[in-house]
Amino acid sequence: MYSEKVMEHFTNPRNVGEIEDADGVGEVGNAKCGDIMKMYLKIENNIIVDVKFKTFGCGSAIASSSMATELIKGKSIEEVLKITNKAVAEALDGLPPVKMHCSVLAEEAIKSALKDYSEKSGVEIEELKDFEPKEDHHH
Amino acid sequence: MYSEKVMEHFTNPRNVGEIEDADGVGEVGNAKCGDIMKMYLKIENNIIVDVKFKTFGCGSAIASSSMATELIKGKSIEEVLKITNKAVAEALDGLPPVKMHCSVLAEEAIKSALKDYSEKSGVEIEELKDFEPKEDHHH
Amino acid sequence: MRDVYMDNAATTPVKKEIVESMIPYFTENYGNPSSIYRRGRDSKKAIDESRDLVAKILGASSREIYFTSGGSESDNWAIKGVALGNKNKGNHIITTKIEHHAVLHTCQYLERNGFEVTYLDVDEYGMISLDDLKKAINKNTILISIIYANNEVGTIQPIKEIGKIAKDNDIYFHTDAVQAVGNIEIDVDELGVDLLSLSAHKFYGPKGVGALYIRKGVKLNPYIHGGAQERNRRAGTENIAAIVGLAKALELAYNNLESHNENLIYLRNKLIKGIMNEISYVKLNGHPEKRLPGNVNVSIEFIEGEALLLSLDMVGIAASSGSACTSGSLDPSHVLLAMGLPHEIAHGSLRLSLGDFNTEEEVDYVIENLAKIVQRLRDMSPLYERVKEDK
Amino acid sequence: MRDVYMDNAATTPVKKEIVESMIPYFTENYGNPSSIYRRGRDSKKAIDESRDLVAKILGASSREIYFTSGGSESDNWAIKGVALGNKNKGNHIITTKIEHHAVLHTCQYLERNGFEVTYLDVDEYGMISLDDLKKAINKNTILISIIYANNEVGTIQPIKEIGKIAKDNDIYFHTDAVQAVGNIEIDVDELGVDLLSLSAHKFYGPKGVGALYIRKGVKLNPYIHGGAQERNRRAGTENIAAIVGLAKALELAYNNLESHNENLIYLRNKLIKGIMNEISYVKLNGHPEKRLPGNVNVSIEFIEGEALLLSLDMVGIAASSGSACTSGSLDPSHVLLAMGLPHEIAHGSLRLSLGDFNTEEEVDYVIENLAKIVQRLRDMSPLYERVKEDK
Ligand SMILES: Cc1ncc(COP(=O)(O)O)c(C=O)c1O
Ligand SMILES: Cc1ncc(COP(=O)(O)O)c(C=O)c1O
Repeated sequence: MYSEKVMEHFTNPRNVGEIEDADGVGEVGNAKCGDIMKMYLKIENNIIVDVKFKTFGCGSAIASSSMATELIKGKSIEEVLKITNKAVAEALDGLPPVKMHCSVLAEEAIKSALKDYSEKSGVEIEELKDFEPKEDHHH
Repeated sequence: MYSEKVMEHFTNPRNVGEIEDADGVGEVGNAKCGDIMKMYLKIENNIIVDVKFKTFGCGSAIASSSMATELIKGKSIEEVLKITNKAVAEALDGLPPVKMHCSVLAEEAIKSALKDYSEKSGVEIEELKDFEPKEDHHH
Repeated sequence: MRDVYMDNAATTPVKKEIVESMIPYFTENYGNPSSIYRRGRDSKKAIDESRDLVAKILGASSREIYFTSGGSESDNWAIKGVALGNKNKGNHIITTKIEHHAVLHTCQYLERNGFEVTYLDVDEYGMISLDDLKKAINKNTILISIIYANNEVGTIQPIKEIGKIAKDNDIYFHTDAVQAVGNIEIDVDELGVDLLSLSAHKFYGPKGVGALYIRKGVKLNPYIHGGAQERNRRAGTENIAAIVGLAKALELAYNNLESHNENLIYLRNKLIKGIMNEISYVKLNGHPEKRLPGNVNVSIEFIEGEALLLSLDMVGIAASSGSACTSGSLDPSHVLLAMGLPHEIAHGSLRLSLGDFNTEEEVDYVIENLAKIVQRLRDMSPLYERVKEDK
Repeated sequence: MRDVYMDNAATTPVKKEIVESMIPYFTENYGNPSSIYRRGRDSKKAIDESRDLVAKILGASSREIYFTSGGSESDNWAIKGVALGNKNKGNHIITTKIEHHAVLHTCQYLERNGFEVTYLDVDEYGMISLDDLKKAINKNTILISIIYANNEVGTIQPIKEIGKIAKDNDIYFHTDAVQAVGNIEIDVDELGVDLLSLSAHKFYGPKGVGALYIRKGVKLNPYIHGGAQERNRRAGTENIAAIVGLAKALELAYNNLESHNENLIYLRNKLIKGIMNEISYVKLNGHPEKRLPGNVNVSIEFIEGEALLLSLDMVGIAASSGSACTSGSLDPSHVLLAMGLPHEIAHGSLRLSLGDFNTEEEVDYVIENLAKIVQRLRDMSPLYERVKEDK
């Protein structure tokens, strides 16, 4: 069902946890749908210097969160904004069709956290001006 | 499916053949239905002194013919008239429900032969006055 | 690696002696039972004897037992067969919200074709109310179909009482007994059921074979048309090996019913207790007493079922969940939702179903590993984080 | 006692290597393929691989292969599924007078439910006429269902030509290929069929399992409702062992198709010739060339089929007949009657169907014994007596 990469990230997820003094925090999904993803970002000079996540959800939701954190760590905000859900899924060697929404959730969690950072810090992020995560994304 | 008795009579049928100068011959059934029974009787002093049969039909038709000839051989006409299809079937240790018509055929073949005898010899057989074998008995 | 199979409600292994009883019917006694030669008669005899055995165990007569390709076909046949065969009398069917999909989807199909269906509610334990049932009956009701024991939460319905109500109202009563057979003593007359579905692979028989009990006199259309097999009611060359296997499995199950149940109930209670003791925020789903001997169903808060199953699999434990994510559907188990569980709790449900091959040691292994896994997943869960903060 | 099985059209023994391929799926790899743990994934893989294999052999794609409980279910599903799924387009179905009962009774069922069915005639060889078919088509025709190779007389229909006519008229085309599969090279695209039924026990696989090929895009209602198995189109826990057995059997059959056919045709022709030489008043039924490699069907005048079968059984020969007396029905085989045989001749029909386990020596044995038996029965027959008198 899942690729080895997914299983590996599910078994040993990278960057699990919280960042106490995070510069941006984003949470998407809802418990009713069975998945919630929460991302904590530490940002210095436009660069993601640290990232942590917490996820309530299925195997691919956890793996997607983990992969997403790896993909963005050390990247600039501009670079991060170019990372789509497809990139997350591809980095995991693919997800089953019914699980693609997990990668969407990961993309949205990152964007939410960045938006939160933008609002808190006053640093404008043009691309996220109209961003709204779709809570019930897969319904 | 069949009792051993049926199989035994089918395998070694008694009294197969014809009687050249039969006193009564009866034939019932038709080829379309898949069974024809023909009985030859030799009658002396009201007694069936010999009987032969020829049958086109399934296993139980042949066994019923054979058993019927055994049952009537040596009997008086009155005794023979009392032999019903049930008696034939019972003597064979039973027949499957869908095959009961074979025993009916045997009873009718005997009666036909007796009626033929009655007509040829002028010996009246009260019981057979209105007898008519039903050609398409099982349809 | 450990290999702990605790998904016996999904399917069971075929016991060795049952496979052995089947083998001759593949290579040697393969005759078509409709044939009149020796090999055909031998097959016919094997099927007749199997039918007699099944009938005897269910308290039925042999002419009331019909072999099918499994529980789903039995359910489809029973419900559509009665519905279409009695539509001159009425078009209303009563069932429950916690049926297996084989019943539920069949009823929904009939709804799309002119029938009306009442889906009875259940209480928090998964029990229907007899009062609700009585109230649901109207002059158009032709069939009541109620699951004997639920496949997810194991709740056992008051079948005998339902049977009485059905009889009093002159309505046919079908029960999906796929999970009950092999675990509960069954007597069709005492229960007052008119139709009963069973499936061999739930009691250590082969997959792809089941039976439908049809009480003498019940008006029922055939479902698979064709040859004159099964007394002209179910066409198709008989699956002799599987039928022999079904009968053998049923015989074994009922010969050992008491020790099977004692053993399973012991393990089940130990497992439930262990989980309750070792893990916080856990809720037992289903009825505390009126439940299948091997069924454990718990909701474990703040985590999601599929992640749990994957983690259990990695330590060699096979289990199942009512989570939406395991089925690729959007909503979690319709059974748990019908019992009033909120979505988020239903997502974290876990079913461990015990069988004859499970040991006490395995139960310990499961408790220990489950506790660890739950902790690990909760440590990743933003929901658990909140609970901790609240404390 | 001799044991000469010549009823391979009724059913075949399961070959040893096929049984062996199935065994692990009973006791070890018994996981429910819908489950996400290792055992479930293994089962899913076994089914996927079986499906791929079947698809490859039929020239189909894997998503077009659906496993069923046998030929009868496949036929019922195909015909009712198309009929009910397309009734908005029309209510007319075309089939033939020589279909298997699984098709015939299904069509009759649909006739009782608002559909119109044309049953095409056949000629003395059991062949339909393409002209008749074309003439039968009207604007309401939604389905053509024609048997590929007849189970009684072995006649093979011009499926490719029929497929073209169906396509030209935009009508779904189903073929009951239960007797053809394992004997004839099949490519669904080349044939232009939209649906094709097959059953494993006709080609040395297990009973109780079959498949339905459904061309991508064909509108077809599900028939057995319930779980999401078979891509949501056929519910019921998958019969893994049997599915693996089916695929293995199909693979073996098509790996050895040429030698299988050569061998069977040689034996068949020898058997036909032997019977014709040794017995008078015998007629070969079916097409002289376009017939199944293993099929011999003869009418033997003046005697009745069941008596013949019983006699053959007593010398260890298993065969079948189109006689009414073997089926408990009133009329002899509808196939023989449709071919214009008079009742009395049809009653005396005999089918000897050869298979991979038959030998030349067995053929000799059958010829010799058949001649003796026919003589014995004719000596008892009042019909034969008449013929002799006429001479
Ligand atoms: C309660 C219930 N009904 C019906 C079924 C369907 O049985 P089968 O998978 O044999 O078709 C199952 C199991 O899958 C079940 O648990
Ligand atoms: C031509 C044909 N169609 C359908 C069937 C039915 O197949 P099954 O017995 O597997 O249901 C058979 C054999 O019985 C057959 O020969």
